[in-house]
Amino acid sequence: MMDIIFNMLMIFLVITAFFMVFTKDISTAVIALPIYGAILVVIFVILQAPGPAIAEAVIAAGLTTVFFVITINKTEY
Amino acid sequence: MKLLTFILTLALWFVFAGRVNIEVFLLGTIICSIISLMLADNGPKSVQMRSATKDFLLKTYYLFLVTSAFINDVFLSAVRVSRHAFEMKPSFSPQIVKLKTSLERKSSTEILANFITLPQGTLGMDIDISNKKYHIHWLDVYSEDQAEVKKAQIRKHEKLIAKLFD
Amino acid sequence: MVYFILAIVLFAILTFYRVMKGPSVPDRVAAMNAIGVMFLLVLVLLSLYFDRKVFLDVALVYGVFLFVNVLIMAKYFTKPEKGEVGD
Amino acid sequence: MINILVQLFVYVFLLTGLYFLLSTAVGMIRFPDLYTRLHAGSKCLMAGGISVLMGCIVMEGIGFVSLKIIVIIILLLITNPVAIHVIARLAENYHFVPKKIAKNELDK
Repeated sequence: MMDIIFNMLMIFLVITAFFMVFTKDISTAVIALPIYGAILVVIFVILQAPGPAIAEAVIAAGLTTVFFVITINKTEY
Repeated sequence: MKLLTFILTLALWFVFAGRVNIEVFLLGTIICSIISLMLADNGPKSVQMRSATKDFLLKTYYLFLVTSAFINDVFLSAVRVSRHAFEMKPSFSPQIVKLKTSLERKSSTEILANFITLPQGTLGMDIDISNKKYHIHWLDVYSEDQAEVKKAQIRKHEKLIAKLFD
Repeated sequence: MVYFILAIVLFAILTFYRVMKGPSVPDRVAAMNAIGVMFLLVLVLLSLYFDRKVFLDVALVYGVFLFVNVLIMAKYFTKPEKGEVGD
Repeated sequence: MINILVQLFVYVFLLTGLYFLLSTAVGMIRFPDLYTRLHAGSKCLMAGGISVLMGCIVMEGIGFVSLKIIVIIILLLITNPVAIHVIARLAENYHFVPKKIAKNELDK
């Protein structure tokens, strides 16, 4: 039963990644980035790895998005 | 005031650690004493604490009453919104209303904004802190009398908060 | 318990439609907040399913950083006027 | 006997939580306006989250795990209204006018 959840999360991950690449607006792509991080956190938890999960939650879902948003605001978009 | 902050942060430290040991207690004492010494200077401005123990017990009773009313109203309003979600044609009549409060402190007006956003089909749009006015987006107001009834519900929460924080 | 986790993941995929087709930026930010809270609930349920206490810390850290994300996005996604650089 | 009763309480809490989360997802798709979507995103989401976490507390019993879940509930109750309010403030920068307003009192 856990395999079905795992495969569904993998499909969701691929959908999010392709949506981030092929969209037109930059701000939309940045908004989709924390969702990508959240799916990776759940996948790491299912694979029984708490250390990479905390690192992923802090770095990819937290700090990288903040830096991207501030950088986009500094330039013209 | 400093002692209360110290006890609260030490309890939070024990919850985060997940077990009770001598080592956890020693490390927690050092860190929580530093935090309480730094933060306790700004504390009495935001929350006014009087030293009488009877008043303290009364305030904890009001705190329990406020949180219970909060959770109850969240469920009641969630049922009302979710009924709109499953209709065949969603039918609202939204409206924007101005409301003026009589609370004095800055922190208590912000807590009332939390109370407006979650319960009973309302959503706070904008606060004017200097004039103490809210712009509120109501979900379903069909007539003028219904708006008065719903304003009376907000007044009830306002009295509770005024007893707690003013 | 596994069926509940499956259902919450399905609801998250349904909410992702609003991120793909939101007309404006605040719609997308609101949908992102909803998806984040749903994955936080999934993390708590998984922690009880595997019976390991370490995974609750992951849920708590993720909740704090989700709030920081929404605050930063709401502060810096303003349209700059002509001749005015934000911040 | 008590075991069966606890199990039944857990299922009741989790099923009500699933109902509110489903109404969140449907409301996010079907509602026509930004502010009504924010209604779906604040109230139904908070009710669903609180009931799912209460089911977790009833299932786990008294201990450090349930204390941590109580800390998560308090964090959600404080941070989610602030987030929704901040998003409603963000919509003013885009000069966003609500679509179906019966009688607008801002003009007075």
